[in-house]
Amino acid sequence: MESDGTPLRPGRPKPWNDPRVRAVVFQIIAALTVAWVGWTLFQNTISNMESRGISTGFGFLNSTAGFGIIMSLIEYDETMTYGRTFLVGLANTVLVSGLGILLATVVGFVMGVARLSSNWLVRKVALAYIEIFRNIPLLLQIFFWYFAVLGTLPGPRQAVNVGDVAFLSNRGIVLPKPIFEPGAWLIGAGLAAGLVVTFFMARWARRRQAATGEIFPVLPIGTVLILGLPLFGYLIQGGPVSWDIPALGGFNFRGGITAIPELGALLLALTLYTASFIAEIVRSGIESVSKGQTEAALALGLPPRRVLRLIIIPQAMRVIIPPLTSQYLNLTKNSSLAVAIGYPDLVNVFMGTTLNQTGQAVEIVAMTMAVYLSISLFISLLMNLYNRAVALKER
Amino acid sequence: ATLDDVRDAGQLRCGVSTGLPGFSQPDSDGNWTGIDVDTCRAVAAAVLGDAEAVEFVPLTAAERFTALQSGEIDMLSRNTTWTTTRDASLGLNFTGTNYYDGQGFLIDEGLGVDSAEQLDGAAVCVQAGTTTELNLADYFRANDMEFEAVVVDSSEASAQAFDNNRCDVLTSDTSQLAALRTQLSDPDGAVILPEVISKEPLGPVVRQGDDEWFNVVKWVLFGQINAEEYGISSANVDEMLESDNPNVARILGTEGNMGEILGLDDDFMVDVLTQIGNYGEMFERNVGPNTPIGLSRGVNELWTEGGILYAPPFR
Amino acid sequence: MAMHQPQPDLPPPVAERGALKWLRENLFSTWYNSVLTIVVGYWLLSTLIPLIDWAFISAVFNGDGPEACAPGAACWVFVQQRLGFFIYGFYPDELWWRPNLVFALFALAVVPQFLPIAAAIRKWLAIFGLTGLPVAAYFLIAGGHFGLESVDTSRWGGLMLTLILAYVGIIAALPIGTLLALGRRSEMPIIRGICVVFIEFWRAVPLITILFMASVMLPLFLPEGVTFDKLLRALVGITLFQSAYMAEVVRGGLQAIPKGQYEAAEALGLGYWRRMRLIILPQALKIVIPGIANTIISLFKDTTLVLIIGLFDLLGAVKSTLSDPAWDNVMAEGYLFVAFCFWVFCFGMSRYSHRLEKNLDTGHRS
Amino acid sequence: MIQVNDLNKWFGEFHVLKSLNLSVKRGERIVICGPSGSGKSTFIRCINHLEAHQRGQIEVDGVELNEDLKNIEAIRREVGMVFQHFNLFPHLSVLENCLLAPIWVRKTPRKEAIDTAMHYLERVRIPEQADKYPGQLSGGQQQRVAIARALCMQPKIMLFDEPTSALDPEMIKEVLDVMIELAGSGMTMLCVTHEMGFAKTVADRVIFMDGGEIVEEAPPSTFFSNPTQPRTQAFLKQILDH
Amino acid sequence: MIQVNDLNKWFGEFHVLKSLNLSVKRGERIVICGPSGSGKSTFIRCINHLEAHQRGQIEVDGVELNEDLKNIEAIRREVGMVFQHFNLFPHLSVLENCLLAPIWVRKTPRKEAIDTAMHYLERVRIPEQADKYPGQLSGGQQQRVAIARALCMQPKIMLFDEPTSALDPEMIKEVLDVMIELAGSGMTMLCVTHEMGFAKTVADRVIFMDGGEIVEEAPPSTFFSNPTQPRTQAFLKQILDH
Ligand SMILES: Nc1ncnc2c1ncn2[C@@H]1O[C@H](COP(=O)(O)OP(=O)(O)OP(=O)(O)O)[C@@H](O)[C@H]1O
Ligand SMILES: Nc1ncnc2c1ncn2[C@@H]1O[C@H](COP(=O)(O)OP(=O)(O)OP(=O)(O)O)[C@@H](O)[C@H]1O
Ligand SMILES: [Mg+2]
Ligand SMILES: [Mg+2]
Repeated sequence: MESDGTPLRPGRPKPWNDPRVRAVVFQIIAALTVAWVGWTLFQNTISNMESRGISTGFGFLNSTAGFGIIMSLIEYDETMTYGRTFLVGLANTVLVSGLGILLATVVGFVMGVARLSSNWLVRKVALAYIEIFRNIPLLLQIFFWYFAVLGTLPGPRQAVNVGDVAFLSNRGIVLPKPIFEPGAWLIGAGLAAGLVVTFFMARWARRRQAATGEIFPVLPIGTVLILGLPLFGYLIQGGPVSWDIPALGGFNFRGGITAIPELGALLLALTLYTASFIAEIVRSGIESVSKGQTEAALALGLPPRRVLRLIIIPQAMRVIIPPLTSQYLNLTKNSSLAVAIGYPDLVNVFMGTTLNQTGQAVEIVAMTMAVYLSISLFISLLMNLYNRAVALKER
Repeated sequence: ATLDDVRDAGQLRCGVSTGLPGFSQPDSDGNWTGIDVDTCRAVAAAVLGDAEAVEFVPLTAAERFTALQSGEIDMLSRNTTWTTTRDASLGLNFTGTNYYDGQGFLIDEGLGVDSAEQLDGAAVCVQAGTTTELNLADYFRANDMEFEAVVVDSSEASAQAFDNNRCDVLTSDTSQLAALRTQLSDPDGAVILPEVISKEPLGPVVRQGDDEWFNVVKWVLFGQINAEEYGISSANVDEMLESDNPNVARILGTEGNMGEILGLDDDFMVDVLTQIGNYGEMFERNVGPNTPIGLSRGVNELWTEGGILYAPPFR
Repeated sequence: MAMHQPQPDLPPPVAERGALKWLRENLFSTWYNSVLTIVVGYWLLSTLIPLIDWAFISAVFNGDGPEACAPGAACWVFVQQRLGFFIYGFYPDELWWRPNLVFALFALAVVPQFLPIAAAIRKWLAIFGLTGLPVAAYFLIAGGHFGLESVDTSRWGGLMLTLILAYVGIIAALPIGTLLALGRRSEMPIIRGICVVFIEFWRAVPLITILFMASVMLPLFLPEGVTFDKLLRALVGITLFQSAYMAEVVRGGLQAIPKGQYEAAEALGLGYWRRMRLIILPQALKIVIPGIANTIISLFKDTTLVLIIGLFDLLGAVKSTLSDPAWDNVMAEGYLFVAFCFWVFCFGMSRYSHRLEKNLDTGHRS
Repeated sequence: MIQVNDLNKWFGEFHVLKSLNLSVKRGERIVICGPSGSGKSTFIRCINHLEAHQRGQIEVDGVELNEDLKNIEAIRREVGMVFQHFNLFPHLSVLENCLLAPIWVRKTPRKEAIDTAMHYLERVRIPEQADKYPGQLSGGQQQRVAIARALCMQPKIMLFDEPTSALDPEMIKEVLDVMIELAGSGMTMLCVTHEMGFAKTVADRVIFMDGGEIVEEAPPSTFFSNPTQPRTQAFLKQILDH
Repeated sequence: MIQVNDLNKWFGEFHVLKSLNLSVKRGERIVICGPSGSGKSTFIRCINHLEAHQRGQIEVDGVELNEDLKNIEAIRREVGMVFQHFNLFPHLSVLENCLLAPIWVRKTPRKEAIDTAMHYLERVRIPEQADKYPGQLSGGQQQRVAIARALCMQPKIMLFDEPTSALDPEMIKEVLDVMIELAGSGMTMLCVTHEMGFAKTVADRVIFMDGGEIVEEAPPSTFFSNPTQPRTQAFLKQILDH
């Protein structure tokens, strides 16, 4: 060919037929559209807020709130600020989501395993549970538990009395509250010692197994230590804990710790609803481990419970964890339905009462959404890390 | 401007309560009744000539200001207390008072409580996002008592919670308490305690910065009060049109240009009065002694009758 | 060596046959299984029997009012008396024939999908259900055209509203989600970025905050004077929310299509959109039918949240009548009724998706 | 028909195709062979722009192949391609597979398209399978459908990328038969294959590629009996032994 | 070593194994063959109780196999098994796969277990892959790991269930080599396979099963040259033709 040193290049297409040009133009248009929409919304909001005399900024967070909140994990009274109400709401959201995740995981795993039980009755009961609970809207389930079930509990005067120390009524569950007296440090010390000893015992057991092959029952002995040492401390000090036992006084129980019924209903509904999804995830996770794996492990002489722990669970977990995480996320988001029954979560306290008292809708809604966004991003991050750690090595 | 928007839409969007007997309550066909609802209708009658040209937007207490601020509704008539903060920093304007109220407590008779001072430790049901919520905290703090606030999002829900014994006391404006009591399964078993712990002037609200609309809403209510003062009612509007009394003539637009300067027709009050009636009629019809709510006029009587209703003159 | 005689098949030993075997294998295979069976069985009987008695045997189904009900038994009279409100909300009584007609059309489009009818008819009915039905339903229910009296959306309610929300949401969420999924797999970084941010945002925030924004804050973001119907806004909120979920489901399907399919389509000269429409999406969507069904079911359940922004859907309608003092303590009945309605729809949909999955399976190995 | 000048292609840093030159006349049948990874697939995929090249020119039927979408479309209409793994559309019946491109790309009326499709399905000897789905056919049948599908566009050129290498031995023959018949009908063909019998029977020229270059190019008679390059000799030795 | 008397098994109504009798001495190498579905797999899976039998007796190394968990575990410790599809644990490295059972079942100290494992990995000629994961190995390598894993328990008996039938031809040889070497070391082996070359080389006896019965049992020399039963003849004809 007539090669005069300049390399032959494919001819340039007409710009309007060049996919690269098209892509660039298309993307610029898209970016401009999005930017324009964003900018217009922003402009509208600013000008609307101005023309309607709505004040802007986060200064309101330092003003006094002046309203009461029925349940707070951190110290709160009505003389504190709106910033504080944000934290109270956030803490309550975290509490109900955390407990919900814990309980839903337990119930979900139990039900998922029950679905695979060799017992026909158990299998069918689990199936019925799953099919019923995941096909009914969560909000309805919350109402059901709150109004139709917990609502029928007796009043405080007729409360269900558990040994004169705990009471169940439509004001919630009241439990004795421990008050630690001077010697109580030993109980804490006992607990700490139990944990530390168990930790080192586990390490020691692993090393000993590596060295001699002997298997040491860490779990039962650890449990005994963790429970026993604090008890021992308690006895030695002659019972340095006094209990603030709730008693009916005036209108309600005084003293003790109260778990309000809103929390109970929300927790029940969130747990049972989410657990029905988790059960299916667990079931399919376990089923995804092929039968050959169990057979191979059995053929090696491993006893069934070790097969479960060493072979099935580690493999099932890879399948289970990603959808499980999104269930956790859903549960956290769904906890915002608290607003329907008045549990003081973030949406209820902050996007409800605080917004209403201050009128700073844009700031408050933005803060609330930012909280959920960060939770979601954080969980995704953890999940990606986990996924990378357990990804199967393939060719 | 809102006035033009309303005229263009041919409809007034008015924020009301999701359900409070006597103030705003839908029946099972979705027809709304109540004094707050009539206040909306009166404005619609004045602006559009048709009291039915209203779209009622039911709002919870927590949503109401946002809805008004954002322009979701043209006016809010939802037993809303007039306070400094709301008037100043929320960007809202109260146009007057259609019911003077005060906060009280409703309690189960069986508990044997006869004063609010005995409420130490009680669980109190209260509606979210209300001044009630704030007054409650103030009152208990002032009296050095403890309480547990069971916060619910609507007044019906608060009545329901009280009925279910979720709380010992229900607190709200006394008029609302009277209304809510009718919803209880045993209305006679509950009593309203004598203490009134706050001033609660309730009235319609509009957005700040639209003075024309502000004036319209304000003067429709003043017009109804003046009408009662001068004895004009839905029954006798037609006769009154002939009246020589210059005050009456100015109200009904047969003399002067009161409507025109407000941006309305001069006879706007005729529409209001024929379709809704004067303030007294509105009161009697919705919350008066002959209704299930059974409230007496009390301070909501005209100033000439010993009450505090005092509307500026049409002039 | 002698000729080997095949041995006859023997029946299995007794313990391997019949009900006995079934019982032994399924209920009493080990000692702890037996204990489990007895405990669970006892618990079931002791809860179910009173429940069935309450709900069916001693329950009152017919009557004219609260007086008809008996204590300690379900009072279905309540549901029966208020059924009109539960189904139509505030929709004017004399116009009920309009939603009824829509329900009938809906049934016409949906029911044959479960029946063994010629596939072509099913297909046309399905197409009608997805295109003609929503349009017809809008004109019928909203009115205002063709001499039909117009009925404001604020009067729509009950089951009718629930179905409208769900149906429109489903019809809109699938295409939007598909577009988002295509965008997320696009080679153009800006398009991809926009889609990722959009999807992740909607997936991260709770639906009720979105509904709250849509119902009371929207006018703040729009130019002065621009407004939409409240119902429409709720619908847009729900749809966008579920589109983001749908997008992730569809993306999973797109990823599962082998590269060869793209190449073969390209080699035949099909352009991007045709490639997607004719080759990739039909396969991808089929793969993710279970995921789509799950998203649709959760959309259906999520419609109940409009209650929080003051729309009277089925749950809202029932809940609002529960405070009627005339009816004492019919809470459980009311909620069970709603639960039953939702359950029937959701369970039906999940069964249908299983069926569809099987029907569409053309047995491809590749 | 096809004119390739100084074709170069890189995958990232990796130079896959190095200054290829080739000119194919109408009705010519070319077989391309070479060791795995030598760039054979990449080369023929460049010809209908499934891969973009970075330097050099490709002209197909007088149209230059560049990024111009119009040109690409025009060329793809004239060039049929058959893949190693068939790549039939599993959700469409055999007939629908064959109708798709004529209807949507050539805008042929459906009736007419069906006639053409049945004609080609007969030619590949599976008219009776028209209403089945690809998943229900054997590999050999699937590949024949793939050939019919490409033919339905009535292309001027056919590209084959190892059309028989994913098949069981019994099925290879049925596909090769169809290809031989096609070659007999005067179609311009570019075929990557290791079936040397096929090459001997139908090829006008055999091209041997290695390391991204065309190492040898000759009529089959010379190619097999008298290869000039040592790399070709080594390759032939290995492949014919097998 | 293994004593099987009148073994019968049903799957539901289906009688899979019909009165099997077999006695295997220490160091004997038995090959089991027969058409698909004849119950070969089921039979050897009965021997380490992966399947329960319903009638008859199995005694392994003097221990009777019944529902007693202690006996089952004892027998499984002494019987190694290699599956058709390897069944390696994908979440554990090759070495961990080999350590698992010695550590958790035999309670061997880890160091010692590693030495044994490396010894057997060397014997199957892949010591260098010890730290890879099963997914990173070829089929043949995986099967060799599976053999090493079973050997690490130092079993008295090895069961093989078609260990080569999921492998590509080149890999079959590497696995068979390992098995032949193992046979040479005097291990008692029961092997289901269709590799007749293997059977001829190492088997002491060949057992032919059909329809759940042992139809013929003979040393390989007689079995292949002089089968007595027509069913065996038919089977051999078919398999050797292939
Ligand atoms: N998309 C790609 N990205 C990067 N490298 C690629 C890509 N496709 C192919 N290659 C590399 O380019 C080289 C040539 O690939 P090509 O598929 O053309 O070879 P081939 O001659 O067809 O081989 P085979 O006979 O195995 O099909 C190979 O080394 C391959 O790894
Ligand atoms: N778990 C089971 N349940 C019911 N039937 C089974 C089960 N496992 C195997 N079978 C049946 O038992 C018969 C024997 O199966 P087995 O796997 O032992 O045959 P095989 O001789 O190993 O055949 P192949 O050479 O195909 O592996 C077959 O008909 C099979 O379908
Ligand atoms: Mg190739
Ligand atoms: Mg087998």
